[in-house]
Amino acid sequence: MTEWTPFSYLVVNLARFIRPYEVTFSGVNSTLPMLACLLAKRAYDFPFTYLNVAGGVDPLPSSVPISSSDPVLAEGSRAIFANEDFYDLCTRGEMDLCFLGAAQIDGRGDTNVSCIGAWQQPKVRLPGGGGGAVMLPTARRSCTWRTEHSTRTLVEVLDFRTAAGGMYGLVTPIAVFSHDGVQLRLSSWHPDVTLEEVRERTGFEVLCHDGAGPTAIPTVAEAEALAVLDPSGRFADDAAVRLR
Amino acid sequence: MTEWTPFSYLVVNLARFIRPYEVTFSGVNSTLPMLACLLAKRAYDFPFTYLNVAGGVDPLPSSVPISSSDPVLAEGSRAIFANEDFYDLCTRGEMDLCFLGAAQIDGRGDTNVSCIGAWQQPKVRLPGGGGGAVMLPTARRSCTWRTEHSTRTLVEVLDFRTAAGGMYGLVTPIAVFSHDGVQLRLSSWHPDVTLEEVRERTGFEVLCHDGAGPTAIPTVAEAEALAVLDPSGRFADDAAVRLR
Amino acid sequence: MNTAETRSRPAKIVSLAELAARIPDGSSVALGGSFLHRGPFALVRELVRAGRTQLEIIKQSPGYDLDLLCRAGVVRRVRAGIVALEGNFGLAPWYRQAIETRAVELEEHACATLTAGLRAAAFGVPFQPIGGVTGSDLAQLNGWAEVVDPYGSGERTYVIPAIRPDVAVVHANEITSSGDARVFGTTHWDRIMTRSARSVLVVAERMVDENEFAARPELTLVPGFLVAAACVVPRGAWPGSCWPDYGVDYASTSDYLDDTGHTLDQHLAAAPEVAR
Amino acid sequence: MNTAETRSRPAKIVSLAELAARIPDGSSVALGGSFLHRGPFALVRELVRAGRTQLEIIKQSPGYDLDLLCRAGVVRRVRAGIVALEGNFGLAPWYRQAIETRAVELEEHACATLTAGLRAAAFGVPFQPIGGVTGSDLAQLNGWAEVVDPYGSGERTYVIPAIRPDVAVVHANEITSSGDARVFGTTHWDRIMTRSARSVLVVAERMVDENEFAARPELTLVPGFLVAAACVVPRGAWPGSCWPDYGVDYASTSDYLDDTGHTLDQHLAAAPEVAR
Repeated sequence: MTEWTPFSYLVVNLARFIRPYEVTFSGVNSTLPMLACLLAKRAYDFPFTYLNVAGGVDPLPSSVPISSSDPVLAEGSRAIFANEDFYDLCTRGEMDLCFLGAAQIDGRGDTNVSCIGAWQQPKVRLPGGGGGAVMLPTARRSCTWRTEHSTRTLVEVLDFRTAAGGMYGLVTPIAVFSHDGVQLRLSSWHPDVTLEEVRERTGFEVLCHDGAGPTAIPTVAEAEALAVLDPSGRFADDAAVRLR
Repeated sequence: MTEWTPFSYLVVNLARFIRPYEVTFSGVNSTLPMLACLLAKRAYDFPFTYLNVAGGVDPLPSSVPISSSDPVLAEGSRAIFANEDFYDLCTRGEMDLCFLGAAQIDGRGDTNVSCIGAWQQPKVRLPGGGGGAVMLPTARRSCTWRTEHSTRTLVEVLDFRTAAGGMYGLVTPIAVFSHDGVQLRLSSWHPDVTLEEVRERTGFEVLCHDGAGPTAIPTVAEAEALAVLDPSGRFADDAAVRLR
Repeated sequence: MNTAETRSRPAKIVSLAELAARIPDGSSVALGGSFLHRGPFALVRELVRAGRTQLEIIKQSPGYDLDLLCRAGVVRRVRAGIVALEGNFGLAPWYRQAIETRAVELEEHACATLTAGLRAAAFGVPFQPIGGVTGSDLAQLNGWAEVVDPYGSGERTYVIPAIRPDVAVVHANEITSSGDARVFGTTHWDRIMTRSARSVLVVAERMVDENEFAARPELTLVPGFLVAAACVVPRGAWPGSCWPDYGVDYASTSDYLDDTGHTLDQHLAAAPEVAR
Repeated sequence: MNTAETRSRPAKIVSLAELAARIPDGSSVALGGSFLHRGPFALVRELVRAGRTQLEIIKQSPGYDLDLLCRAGVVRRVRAGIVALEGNFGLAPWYRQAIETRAVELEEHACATLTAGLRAAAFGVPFQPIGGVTGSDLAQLNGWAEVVDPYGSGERTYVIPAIRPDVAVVHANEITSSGDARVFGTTHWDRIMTRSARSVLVVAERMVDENEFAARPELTLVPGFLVAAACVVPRGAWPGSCWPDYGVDYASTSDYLDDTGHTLDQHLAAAPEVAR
């Protein structure tokens, strides 16, 4: 694999937000960031601290679990860094990178995980608050993802602002955004789509970073790491990510 | 031993404040309460929970330590209930009885462990705050002790009010006081002293509870338990408590 | 509030039915674990069997437990952070329906704001400052107050009012006959739950000798004097995991969600506390 | 504040002198342990040998450590709850003298108010509510503010401003080569110290294989990624205890206090980190 699949595009581009020597966290309901963190440990030749919601600190899981909070994610860990501990780490300003889910993201990088429609009378009740409202403003950087890139998910106006501030990166099956301090800007897009398509499928105004262009294809190390983590393609199947 | 020694008077009368099924705590710098708790476990035929500052919960120490915070006091414990945990237990209102040291006690049961003389220019700098300012107002009951019963220790006016409120019991080598909701009142006194002597040696006005009289002599069980805890009289020697 | 009369007596090891009987209708109940992992699910099912109603459920990350209780009509109110089945199961359908139809009242939290409220209760203070929250609509929704730092830093911080559950129920790996409990792997939110609730109940995989706890007392999460009652239910966290004893039973979880193929009664009847 | 550059690199195992070199003059230093038990005393002595000055010492219940540092003129300021040698040794004489002569500035706390300040720092909030304190002259002395519950309970609570040490030093039983640390018996105040300080240093009795930590990760007090540097000093908590390895050396503590029979240099020269 040297070209993107929609699934690999998401996992690898999430992994690319991880930086050397940082403390990076993945939580519940976060299969793709979990895979991204495990991929980064294999594919990149720098150390970083991987914390997860199972209490693991740089674990060596014997298998990759379906649930991103499965206790197998603490296997091989030399400590249990439990929920209160990693939240406190974040609120006191020592969490470098949090991966946090979202149902809707707006152009400022604020997120909604609460409801579609009005909060009091929702059309869809979503999972709810989770880490965001506390972690998004206090982590040094946060990244989110959507498996669907559409004007339903990348919106001009959130149905509810569950969490605000601090979003740095966004990865979808067709695009990678990063924040410029004011708003999310397009950093790169899937080589098989056009900038015009990204614009059409995004609810907020798409502005580009200088030098934005097609996303660099996976490195051999990235491709190999993902193949090891998902040898049967089960995670790719479960994620059911499509380009369109 | 069926009569009081100054040492046994202190230890046994502290133990007598412990009630069935309660949670009782002894801290640092608290050899006599430590002995009182260990004595109560042996001498009284009711259960209670004994917490100590070494993290022990109903421990079975292999020896009685000189330091009342010695880790031997967690031997045989099935849990380590460490400092934050027992303080929180107290502040949320679930600590039944705290033993807390004091240098000066006034008639309201407020205590000074900070200084003799003015705080800013002390004649004697004392150990300081410790548990009192937080535990005294929040424990259900607290008890203190002095190995010296004098107008220097039981005072009309504290040099500094380190902690206030919630003091229930006071034991000295010659007297046992308990609080009536307004002030400490004399419950009983050492059979070898007179009420007049207690009054003379107390800095605050001594009022008596109804039925106050000479303290009942140690029971056989109390005497035997103390003999087991201090077979060589080392603790009695170290405490150097005198009737006068 | 615990009193000496109810608290310090040696914790009773009781049956699951007796444990459930200690949670009357209308109680506020904190449930341990997270999503499909080490939740006190046997006790949750027993509350359904007992026909309990009007409960307030408190948990940062409920899933199967809350969904089941909503499905069975046990719940009046929820205070939660994130609710989902997780794995590949997505949203909790009966919970979702209960909220969308307003059959159940929701107090939506971030996980850490719920923890802050529990901390306030555990610390014996009326409120607890929490980082973040700024810009979230949850603050206005819940009426959370901002307090200016009285020490002149210019900082403002949200404070969360104390949340004191009537009872916390946790699923432990091991207990002693005195009710001491310990868990392996992450404690999830169990520690703060057992410190904030008025009463603590424990379901455990197995009972071990007290000497095993005394040999490594650092591992004990809840000392027995804080535990009102406990019972042993092997595989009681089914269909969830209890590390390291067993993992998630995905097939049974899937069956639970398949209400055309399975009734709630069938699901309850297949549980280890009944079927074994 | 920790940065990724200084923090996440594999913790360095260094010499005691190198560990002390990470605490410059004027630092605020939280010291682990309590009284004569599991204090980082080898590091404290090394600070004296290095001629460190103007330190702020933060500890709920210091004793030998603070007394030694006052005796050697290392201390500018103390934030402490209760200071004593304990055992039968009573007051800490050089500390007492330093305060009485105003050579050292004291911020007197209750142990739990100091913990509250550390909690505020650990939680990333400007202040921390604390139970009690009412009626204590410490409130006015320290200018502690009372805040009215904004949720209308009518309760007032004292709040303690955040206390964020530059560095926390703890004495552990065991470390790994990555700096993970664990202790046996009570953690004293070490947990909150290691969460509130900008940097964490560890002195340990011994190094063990990482697999030993991985076999029982629940016992780890401080994961290595939080530890800036560590060193191994067998019997480093002398003359205090380090459970279960050794108890208090009362004779040596007594010698320390006997300044007619022993000089400070003699005491320092007798320490295990030198004499072994």
